[in-house]
Amino acid sequence: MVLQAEGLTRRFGETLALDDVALTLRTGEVHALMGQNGAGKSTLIKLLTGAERADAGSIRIDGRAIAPATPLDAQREGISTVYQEVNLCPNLSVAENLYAGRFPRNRFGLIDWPRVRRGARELMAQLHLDVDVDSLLGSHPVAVQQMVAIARALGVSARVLILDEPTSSLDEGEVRELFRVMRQLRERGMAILFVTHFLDQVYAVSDRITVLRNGRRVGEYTPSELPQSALVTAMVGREVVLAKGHARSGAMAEDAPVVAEAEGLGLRGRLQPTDLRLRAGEVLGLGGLLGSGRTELARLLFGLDRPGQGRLRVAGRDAAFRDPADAIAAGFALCPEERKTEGIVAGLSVRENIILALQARMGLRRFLPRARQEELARRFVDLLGIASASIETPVGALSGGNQQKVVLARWLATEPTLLILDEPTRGIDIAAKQEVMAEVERRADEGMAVLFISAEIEELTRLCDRIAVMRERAKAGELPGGSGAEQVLALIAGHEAEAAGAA
Amino acid sequence: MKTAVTIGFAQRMRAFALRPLFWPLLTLALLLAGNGLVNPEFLSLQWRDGHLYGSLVDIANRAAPLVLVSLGMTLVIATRGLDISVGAVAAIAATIAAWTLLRLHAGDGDAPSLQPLFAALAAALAVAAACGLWNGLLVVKAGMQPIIATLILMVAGRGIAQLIGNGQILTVYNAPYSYLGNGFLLGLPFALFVVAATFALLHVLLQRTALGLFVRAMGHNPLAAHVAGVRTKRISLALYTFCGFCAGLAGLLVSSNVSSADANSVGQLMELDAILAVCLGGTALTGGRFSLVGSLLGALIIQTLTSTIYAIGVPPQVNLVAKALLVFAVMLLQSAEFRGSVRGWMRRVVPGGAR
Amino acid sequence: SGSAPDGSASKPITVGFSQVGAESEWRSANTASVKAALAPPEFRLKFSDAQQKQENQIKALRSFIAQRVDVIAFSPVVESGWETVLREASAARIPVVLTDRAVKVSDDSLYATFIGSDFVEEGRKAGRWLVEDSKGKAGPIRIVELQGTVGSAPAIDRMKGFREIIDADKRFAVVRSQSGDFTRAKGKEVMEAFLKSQGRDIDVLFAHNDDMAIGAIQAIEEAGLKPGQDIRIVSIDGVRGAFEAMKAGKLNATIECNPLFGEQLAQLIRDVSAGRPVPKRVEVEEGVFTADQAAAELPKRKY
Amino acid sequence: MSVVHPTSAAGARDARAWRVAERLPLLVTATLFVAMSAGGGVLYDGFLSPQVFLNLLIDNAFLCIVAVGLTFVILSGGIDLSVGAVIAFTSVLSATLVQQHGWHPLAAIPLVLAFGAGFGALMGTLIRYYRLPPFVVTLAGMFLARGAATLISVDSISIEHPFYTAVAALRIPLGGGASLSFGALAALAVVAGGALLASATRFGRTVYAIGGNEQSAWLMGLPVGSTLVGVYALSGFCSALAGVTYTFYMLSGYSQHAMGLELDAIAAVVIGGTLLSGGSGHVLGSFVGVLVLGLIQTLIVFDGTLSSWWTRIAIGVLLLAFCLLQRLLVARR
Ligand SMILES: Nc1ncnc2c1ncn2[C@@H]1O[C@H](COP(=O)(O)OP(=O)(O)OP(=O)(O)O)[C@@H](O)[C@H]1O
Ligand SMILES: Nc1ncnc2c1ncn2[C@@H]1O[C@H](COP(=O)(O)OP(=O)(O)OP(=O)(O)O)[C@@H](O)[C@H]1O
Ligand SMILES: [Mg+2]
Ligand SMILES: [Mg+2]
Repeated sequence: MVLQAEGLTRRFGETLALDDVALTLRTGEVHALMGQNGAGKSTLIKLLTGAERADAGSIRIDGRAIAPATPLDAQREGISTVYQEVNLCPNLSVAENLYAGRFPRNRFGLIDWPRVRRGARELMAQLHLDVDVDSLLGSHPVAVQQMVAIARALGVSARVLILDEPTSSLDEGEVRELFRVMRQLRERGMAILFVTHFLDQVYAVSDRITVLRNGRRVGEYTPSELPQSALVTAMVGREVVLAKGHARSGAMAEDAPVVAEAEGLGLRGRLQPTDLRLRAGEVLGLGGLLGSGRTELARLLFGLDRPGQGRLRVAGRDAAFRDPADAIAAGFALCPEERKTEGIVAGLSVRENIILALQARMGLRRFLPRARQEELARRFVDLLGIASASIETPVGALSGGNQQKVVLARWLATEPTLLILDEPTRGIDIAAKQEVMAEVERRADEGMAVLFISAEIEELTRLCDRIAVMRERAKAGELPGGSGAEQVLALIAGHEAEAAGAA
Repeated sequence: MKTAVTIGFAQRMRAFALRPLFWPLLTLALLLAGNGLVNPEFLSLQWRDGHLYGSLVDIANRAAPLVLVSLGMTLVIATRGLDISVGAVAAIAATIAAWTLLRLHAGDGDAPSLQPLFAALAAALAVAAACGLWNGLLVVKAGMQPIIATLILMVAGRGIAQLIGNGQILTVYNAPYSYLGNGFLLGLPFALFVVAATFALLHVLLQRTALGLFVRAMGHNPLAAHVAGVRTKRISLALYTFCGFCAGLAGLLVSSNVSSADANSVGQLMELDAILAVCLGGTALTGGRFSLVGSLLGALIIQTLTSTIYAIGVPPQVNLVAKALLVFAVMLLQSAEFRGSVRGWMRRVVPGGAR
Repeated sequence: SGSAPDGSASKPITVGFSQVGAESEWRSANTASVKAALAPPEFRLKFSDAQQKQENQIKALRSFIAQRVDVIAFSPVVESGWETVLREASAARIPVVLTDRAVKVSDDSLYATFIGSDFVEEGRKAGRWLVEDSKGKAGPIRIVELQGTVGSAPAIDRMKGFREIIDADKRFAVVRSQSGDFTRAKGKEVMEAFLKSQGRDIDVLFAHNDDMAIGAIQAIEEAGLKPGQDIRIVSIDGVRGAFEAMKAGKLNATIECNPLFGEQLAQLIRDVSAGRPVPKRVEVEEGVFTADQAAAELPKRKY
Repeated sequence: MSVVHPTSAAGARDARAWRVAERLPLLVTATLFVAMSAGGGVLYDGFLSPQVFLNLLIDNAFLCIVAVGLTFVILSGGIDLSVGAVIAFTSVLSATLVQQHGWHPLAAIPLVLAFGAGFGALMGTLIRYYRLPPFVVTLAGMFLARGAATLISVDSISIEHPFYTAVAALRIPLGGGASLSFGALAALAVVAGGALLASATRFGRTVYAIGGNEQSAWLMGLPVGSTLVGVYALSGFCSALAGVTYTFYMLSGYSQHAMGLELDAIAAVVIGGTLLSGGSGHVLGSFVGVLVLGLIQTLIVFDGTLSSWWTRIAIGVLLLAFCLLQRLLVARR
């Protein structure tokens, strides 16, 4: 036993985030911490690592009681952590982020930069990540930042490694690398605590599972004694039917009106000229690897970047969006990929965050009456199951998954004609994910066009009427609804023939 | 200028929402009470020549220009901006008004007509607003950092004002003009009505339109607000323009009060005082969180401080030290962390406190 | 003044003049007078404004030295701190003429001559006027003082000179003294506070410059008192506004501090650059004006 | 708004482009400085003499030193408005100690330096541990330092100690009649030291990290508290050192010295490419920023025809032209 926590309790105002929770980590195990959004996973981790102070409870390492008051204290005790939101410094280089706080020094007492670079490259290579270690961290997409955060935690020779939703932004390849490294570390006797909302990942890598529900510990299990459905029941507290992949038909979309059409839309260095047609009532999936250009396409459609070439036609007419407000006025909505920087406004309440885009579309003068705002907010809080003390709670106080739901709610509330979702289910628990999918489908059935970007192939094949695949910043091809995951994967990997053949 | 919000985010936000103005109010009350103790006359109000007369009236009247500027500044700061040119803009507005009045020979007339006055006010305020717009353009369109963008006008503005006045103090004896800063309406200084009107205008704007929401969204996370479709650039431009307008109004009040426009002294160091007022009122310089009433209180606190120093008769060498100590005291009083540690010390010192 | 320059056909005398700033009307008048006197073709004036900062003046002087001007003239912001740069000037053999205010240096030969006024003397004059004017009045005579900007040379010296005279007479007592920053607005504000805290127990106001006096006059009127009668007022500078106030009977006296010494300065510069001996100190003509002279004097005021 | 951080400008994602972009402001600033000097050389005789440029250094030595300390504060996301006042206080304190209490300068100087650092550390403590806004704390610090200077002496105090006069008169010849002062050397040393401190020490990198995101830095286990206090202490120390240099420069202690210097220093730092929101910038940039401000002044003095108000307007216009060009070139890439 390396780490043993007992009776951990933490209250935030009226929310009892953790209530008398115990956790045991043994040497050489991967321990999954499971629970719904807002169950208290991140809070537990913060207490263990000194990022928050516990109201009650004790933590022992090797039987010795510790009381970390800052993350630095926890690091000194051999606990290395990756927090849920990427918590690195965007303005520093990748190498610096990897070594900040433990820079090797040369004989003049100055930072030994060559050694830092060398070490950084090695760490990156360990994760099979091809990144220029001198580049600024902030210039990379979240996925890469997440990998860097993981690499930083790995670089510390710690006894306990804690990973809070490390895989939320990663695609399959990266996840595989991460798991490989985690297994290696386990062999070396490290204890790893790991949070995820992907059930298959839990079963792929973990030795033991602790389940939290509403801030309380439900129990500790081994994967073999707890099949998926039982795990879900433990987390949710009631039986939930996991939807099977019922693919949408895609038939009705053929003659539906075209909501938006991109013709050779592109931007030098970011996206090759791309054609895309979005129809009312159709869910168009967009697949591809990290950095394949999906986000860039979405940004160009939404006026967040100005296209260098090509044009965009909205309802048959040429449109040139100068900023998102124009796109919103044309009935577009974009739920962005980067939740922390482009999504939530942490200081505003849940209500204000939800109505923000709608209000922006209505303009300054037509101010939504307070009653209407509250009604909207309540509706979406119920619809998406946002766990929040009240609709007046600042969004910064919500758990990560619930923040994501708020951003989603903001865009659903605008009732757009075209909804672009860039990795909308990141960090959302399985039960909520189903709700989100169902809502998107419902909207599509009512005639909304949807562009759905996701790293999860399964999600794509289940939800979409049509799937476009991006590769190396260009559109590689399109697949009709009902295509299987293998076809999508083949197209992503660049085997057009296989993809077509299978269809 | 960042605070690590790690502990009890919700708790703090709620506590703040419950009584955000408690500490500034307490500070002001303490200051006034302290003055009253030292000099009972201080709090007394008399009815003299058809208007209220007393130190409190003076403080309110003297604070008026600062309040105006602080109001404009609050919104600019709330959107992560800054305007250090307010003093210079006040000087420009003052000289333009005086210059126009002198041009229209409105100074000597026995039966002053109001036309020249309106022309002068319109010219001055238009130019002041244009100055604000200029600042806004530099920040929003040219992408310069606010402090540098407005530093340019801060440096050049006084030069422009002096150029207009040819380096002279422009003296205007125009009765309607001096009414602005000296007159009384319903027994109260007219300047207070100017402030009240501005405040009411802003209040209505913030309550009845989405401006408040947008401003806070922009302040907390400009990029997210932009993505959400808030027209951040337009709003920033408008806020800088309004800040310039407020500075202009302040300049008019100051110059009308002494019936002259001194390009050198109007609004001297006003930028620092205004930012200080905004801070004292609980508005975060990092943007997002703001309070108009807070800024109003902040400005009143600063003016009360100044008046206190004059009233208790300390030698002028001590002015700055006194001001510094009072500002420290005020800020510490408002710091929850400091109150926490004071409680800690008390417990240790007072026997039987905790144990 | 106006004597024919010798060798007027030869090339102009390049003069570097560093002015303190443009912080008051007095200063602007001074600048105008200097500029008018040091005009082409006889002179080539390099004018520099220091915006009230000594370091800017030093920079300007260094730059004049680098440009090898013929004569340097400047109005020092303060008395001390000039040693180094004046040594550099003297090493470059550029004569220096001080205007308006003197400097403290270990070696007087670092500057050629000084022309200007004596702030301490101005304070004394104000004091003497008050003593004169208070003849036969019983004590105590309560004085309030509006000082200039804290730490500025005129404020320190005028206060010093005034106190020197006043302290000799037991009837006088300075009951309040506060800085009004040399401006009308502050003068008014501080006077307001004085009136509130002293009530009517103020007999005399001494202001370090006319602007503060003008501001204070407004405050006195607003308090329902008669400036010039209920409270006697003496100030320094002698700007136009002060004469207007005296004419209206609201100000009792002003001590002139004459900024119009441009011609005198020009003559000194001619002499210095021609190597003629000059007196080490040249006083500017200044007077004391009282309310009864105001009406006659007003039309003659240039600033 | 203008200061949207690189992270958020998700459009520009090419790492290499960013690396250039990060250094570009400094390059552009330096280039514009050279261009401006060339312009001066064309317009005015004698402008391009070496001594004119050395004078930039001599006359702005104290500003350089202050700007270096301030750069760290601004990089950490804070601000220090007390720098000018600390210079004044230092000058008055050393002048009184030396002139009126007969201290030897070599005893007085370490004392005032310690004083400056302590004062900074105190402000840093208030900012960090009581969570007071840096703007207000250092503004009050400015009042306090200047007020204390005034309390010690309203009058300006000349320093006649032979040590001071000797150091003040000291000129290090560089050949061709050009020379540098002691203060200028000190400034160069501080700039070099500051650049090294910022780029190659744990302290320096922690400052950048805090400026990038204070909470992240804290979660990464960096010593945020002590570093922030250290940053303000450093700035206080630099201000005091600048005060010492200033005292050598002026040979006097005066409470009104270095009035409004804080704005010049902030302007220099920001012109040098440091983001006021923290996390990005260079010490060398601030150095160039100081030189640019000095150059603007020199240009105006060389012109010598501007009236007082036109001087102000000209400073504004030159500043505007400079900053606009800078923005234009940096934005173009
Ligand atoms: N700083 C805070 N202030 C107030 N409430 C908080 C704070 N942090 C967390 N909470 C509340 O505590 C509860 C638990 O949050 P936590 O972040 O631990 O959930 P989680 O299990 O990590 O969820 P997710 O899967 O969405 O990340 C939530 O209800 C949240 O609103
Ligand atoms: N593995 C990687 N290594 C380095 N850079 C990467 C990697 N993956 C992505 N990138 C960066 O991502 C950028 C492409 O971004 P874009 O967001 O358009 O693609 P995407 O398909 O949406 O990817 P994502 O899945 O991250 O959203 C490239 O500029 C590249 O710098
Ligand atoms: Mg979490
Ligand atoms: Mg993406």
